[in-house]
Amino acid sequence: MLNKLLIQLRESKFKLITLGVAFLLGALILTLLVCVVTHTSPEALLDSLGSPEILFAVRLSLTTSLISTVLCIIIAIPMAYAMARYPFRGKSILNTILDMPLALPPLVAGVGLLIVFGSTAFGKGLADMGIKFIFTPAGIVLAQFFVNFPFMYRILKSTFEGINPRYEHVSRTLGCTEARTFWRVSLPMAKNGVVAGAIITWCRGIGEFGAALMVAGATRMRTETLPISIYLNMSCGDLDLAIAAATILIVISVISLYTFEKLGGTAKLF
Amino acid sequence: MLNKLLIQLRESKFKLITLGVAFLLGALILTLLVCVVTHTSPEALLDSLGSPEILFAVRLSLTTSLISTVLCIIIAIPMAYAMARYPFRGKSILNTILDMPLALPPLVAGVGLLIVFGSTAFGKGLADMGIKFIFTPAGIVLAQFFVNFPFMYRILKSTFEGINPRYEHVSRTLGCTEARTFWRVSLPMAKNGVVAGAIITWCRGIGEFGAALMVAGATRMRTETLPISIYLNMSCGDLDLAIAAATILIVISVISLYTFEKLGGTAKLF
Amino acid sequence: MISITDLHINLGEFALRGVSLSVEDGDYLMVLGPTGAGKTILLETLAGIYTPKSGNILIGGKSILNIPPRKRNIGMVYQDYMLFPHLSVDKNIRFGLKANKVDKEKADEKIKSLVELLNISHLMHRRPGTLSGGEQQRVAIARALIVEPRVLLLDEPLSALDAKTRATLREELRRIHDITGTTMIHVTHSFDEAFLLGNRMAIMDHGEIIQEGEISEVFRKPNCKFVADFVGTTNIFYGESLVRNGLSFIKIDGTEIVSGIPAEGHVYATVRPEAILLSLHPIESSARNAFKGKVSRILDEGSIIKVEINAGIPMIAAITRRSLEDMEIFPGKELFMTFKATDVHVFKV
Amino acid sequence: MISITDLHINLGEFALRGVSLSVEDGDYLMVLGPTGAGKTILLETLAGIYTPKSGNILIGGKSILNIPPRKRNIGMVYQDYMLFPHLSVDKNIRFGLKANKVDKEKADEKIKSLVELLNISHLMHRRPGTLSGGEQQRVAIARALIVEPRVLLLDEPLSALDAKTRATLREELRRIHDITGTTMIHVTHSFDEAFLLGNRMAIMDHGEIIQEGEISEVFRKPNCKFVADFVGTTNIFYGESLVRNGLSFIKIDGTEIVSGIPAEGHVYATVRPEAILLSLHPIESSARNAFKGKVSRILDEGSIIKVEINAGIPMIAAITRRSLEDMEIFPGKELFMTFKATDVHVFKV
Repeated sequence: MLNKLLIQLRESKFKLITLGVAFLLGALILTLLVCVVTHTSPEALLDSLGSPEILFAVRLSLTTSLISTVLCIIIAIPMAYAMARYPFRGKSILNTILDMPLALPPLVAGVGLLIVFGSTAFGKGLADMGIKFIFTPAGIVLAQFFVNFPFMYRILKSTFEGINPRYEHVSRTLGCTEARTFWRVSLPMAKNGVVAGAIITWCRGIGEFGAALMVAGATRMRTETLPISIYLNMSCGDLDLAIAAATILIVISVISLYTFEKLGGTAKLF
Repeated sequence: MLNKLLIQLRESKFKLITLGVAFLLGALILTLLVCVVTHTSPEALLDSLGSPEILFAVRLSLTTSLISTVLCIIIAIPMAYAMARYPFRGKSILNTILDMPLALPPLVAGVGLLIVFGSTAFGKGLADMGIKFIFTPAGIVLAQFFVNFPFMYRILKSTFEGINPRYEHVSRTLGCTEARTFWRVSLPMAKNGVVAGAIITWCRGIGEFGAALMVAGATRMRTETLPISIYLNMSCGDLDLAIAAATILIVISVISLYTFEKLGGTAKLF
Repeated sequence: MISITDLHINLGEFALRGVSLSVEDGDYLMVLGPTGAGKTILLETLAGIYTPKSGNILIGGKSILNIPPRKRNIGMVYQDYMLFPHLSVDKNIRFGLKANKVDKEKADEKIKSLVELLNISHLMHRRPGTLSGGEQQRVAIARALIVEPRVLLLDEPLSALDAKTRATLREELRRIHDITGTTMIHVTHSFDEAFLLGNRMAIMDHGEIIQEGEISEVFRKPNCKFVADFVGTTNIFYGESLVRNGLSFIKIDGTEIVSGIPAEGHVYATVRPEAILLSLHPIESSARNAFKGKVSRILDEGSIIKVEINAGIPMIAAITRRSLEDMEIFPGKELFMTFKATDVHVFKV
Repeated sequence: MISITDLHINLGEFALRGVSLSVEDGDYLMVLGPTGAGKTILLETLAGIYTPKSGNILIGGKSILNIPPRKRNIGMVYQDYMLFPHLSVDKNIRFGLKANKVDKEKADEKIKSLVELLNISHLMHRRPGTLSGGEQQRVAIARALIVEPRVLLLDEPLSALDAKTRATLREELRRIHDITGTTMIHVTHSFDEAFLLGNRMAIMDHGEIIQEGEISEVFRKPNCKFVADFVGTTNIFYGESLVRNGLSFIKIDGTEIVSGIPAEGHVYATVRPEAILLSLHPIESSARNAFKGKVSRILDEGSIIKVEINAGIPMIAAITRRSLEDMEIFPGKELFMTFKATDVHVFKV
């Protein structure tokens, strides 16, 4: 019996080592999350969570991230469908361009948005019409949209690519136009992809920092989302408030990730 | 002839609209990149690129991102293999934990690392041994590693999952141990995944901002990577230097993305 | 009548290269060919999914090239059913009627009689994913038939099914064709299926139609080595032919085979293994070809046995297991082979 | 000798439920069964990939359960070849020798003779991806054989190949077995393959061995309806049997069939379609079963024709196309059927 165990152990040394690494890293991540949440006393945490600043940040984060997610869905669905279905000249170049925001550091994207909407004639024209992005909450939405739509787009593209075009062929031989086919066949079949993409986009939107910092700045109680609140409060040393904002973001991340995995969400990103 | 064209146009209205959205967004992204690169005069850009500050930032960014990428590879390979191959109790929980850093805003991850390595007994012990992460370049490596290893891990996991375990079964019936099978069969077959993952990890590492800002701070000529340099120079209004750093990051992103897509890199991330 | 003339289209991997074909109303045309021959793309071009580079498709004398798929009134059934997974069976079948704005009462009536014909009335409230392969294919056929298409295109409709279901559905298709009289174009890679269902047959390879005609005609008279190989003749001989009195005398390695088809010079001669009669003693008959030979190999294919006999050249005869046992055939045994000159088909190299 | 006793293992989708089996040295055992029967998992448990929950595997009287795969000396060949794509053919075949630290000179010698046996000497410097399916499978077989395994496990090795290559490789496997004498366990879902290759056969379903024995014995005497269906008997009748003089007289809907196997009560009787002789006139013979009936259906399966004849109960006889034409059989024609009592197999319900 002992002999058998020893043999098995020797044979599975490799398994133990590789699994060990996984467990070790899992422990590190878990420790980190617990450390953040328990860094202040529960009373201080509750106090901070109820403070007007954190309440403002929660409200602003939820509003901006919801708007930017809806925008991402509206823009990404037709884009993803077109890129998944139609062949055309220059497609691979367009594809690489559309993937760019994924590879671009958010800070650089923020600088770009600041320049385009702040100092070009186009941006100034928009501002004159009352559509101002620079140092406004609208700028946060813009930053979240620009940095996160590639996630929505890629998830949807792979979803549409996973739907056999023959479903659409059948629909079209049965009397539907392409548009009707899209609404009655392709989109309903892509439902899971849309939901999964929306969760990811929203979760990333709510945590967006670099691009939003450049476009909308960090103004207390004006463009103060949860990440900006962490940044501001860490800078001025008000750790309790920073921890409160971080705790909320951790809870949101855990819930989003869990929901996403429950939905069986797997989507090719790269 | 005209009639034929009109019919085709009516039939493909849907195609035109959806493709139009894709092209419009492609144009926006391209404009943004061009705006950043051409914002200053070529002479000013060249001057800034040659400045000691930018040279320091380039050197620091390259060093830290290379080290963190190597760390990611070393840690992610055994982890990914174990999670792709072995069934065990609690696997799905561990899996969700290992995915956490992907859903966590980098800023929150940064705060967590700051707390774990700055104010726990474990972190203080390390510091006493001379291993200091807080406000040091080593902190940048730590931040990059923590935020980006899930990318490496996920790409590798899907790569290993894509390799039929029967290759390994055959190898084992031919006289190889599990470890030897891994080195002689699984890893060589996963080569493309490792390269693709390394590119993504490196590209994201070089652009990492939020987590590095929290752990290593933004100290000119000390923890000043390219993103930190953009942040510092935007804050103090030295636009030329910020643009120079942003231009370098854009060039790096474009090259990485292009290489990745040339390698046929597609890896499930979510 | 559908008439396709000189159709060219290139989709990279698959292509059509000058396909011409005509199908009479009520025909059951089988399209055969190996993978990659361009069979599916032919159907999809007919349905209007792809626009050909050149060539024309006429139905009833009018070109349909500028008509979008939804107005062509051509039904499509795929190998993998392609039932909409988010809709119930009922809604799948109703799909075409809704798109064509047929009013509900009339729709209900049409559906009722069609689902009864196809024996799927009990499945109407199920989701496609919960059905067996055979059931799914019935639903797919119903969905295509409900809009009363002029032509029904079937793309390997039986390939994904097990042997038993395949046989049942094959009979079903024949019955549907008999009852509705719908023109059918049915793609398959199975020669047996073609033989059992169609009245005409077209053989495709590399995007071209290699041979077209009555099924039995193609079966008996393949016009080239590819078709002969494809329809399963395993006795293919290469030789030199001389014509006398309207008969071909073909010299193959010293052996002479007689064929009823006159062709001079270098030819291929084919004899289907089932056409060769085996006997223990010489047979007196009108058959022109009679050989004596020794059994060199017995290929047991389960229910049918192929016996290879060396009579100067190796010939293969197909017999039943029963005959094998009755005649006590074993390797080395001497046997007589007899086959008619009309069973020997000849084509020029 | 390999002896498997009461093997249990559960991998969720697939499982073994008390499998016992013994294989003599030099046997060629065919394992048949439908998809999901647990055939592959049986092989992989033998090879040591999975550890059984209970039961034992003995080779030469010693349990091998605690021996890791690399020391079991059992070779494995999969349907999809599983050649290492990053290694050349040469390095693939050399893989096992390197792992076992055989010195280069001896290795070269062994490889040389094996690749000549398998006709793959010209492929040695190619990458597996550039080879045809048949070539890849030869290489996979060489890779497994080079370490001289005690047992070679073949998991549907011919299923991914086209008919022609399949036939060639089948002969090749037979030859290898004859030459090397290696014990072979070959999983397949094709009855023909089993018949052509093996000397023994085991039929599996739902993780259990349903029947095991000499091939021809299983073929002629299926021990239950599942096996009978599986081996392809299409004449399966349900009736009531009475035994007189050692013969079973089975009443089936008013018709009586005689069988040489005594069994009383409710039984299934099976007759293979090829065992039924058709004739235009009654045949005088010792055959116990003779019926007159009308042709109700002709199922043309290409080279073989199945004729359904109603003689009170519908029976199916298999004949060649040639016979069909000679006898001018058409639906409605009256024919005589004759088959021996020993061709009727009977098993209890």
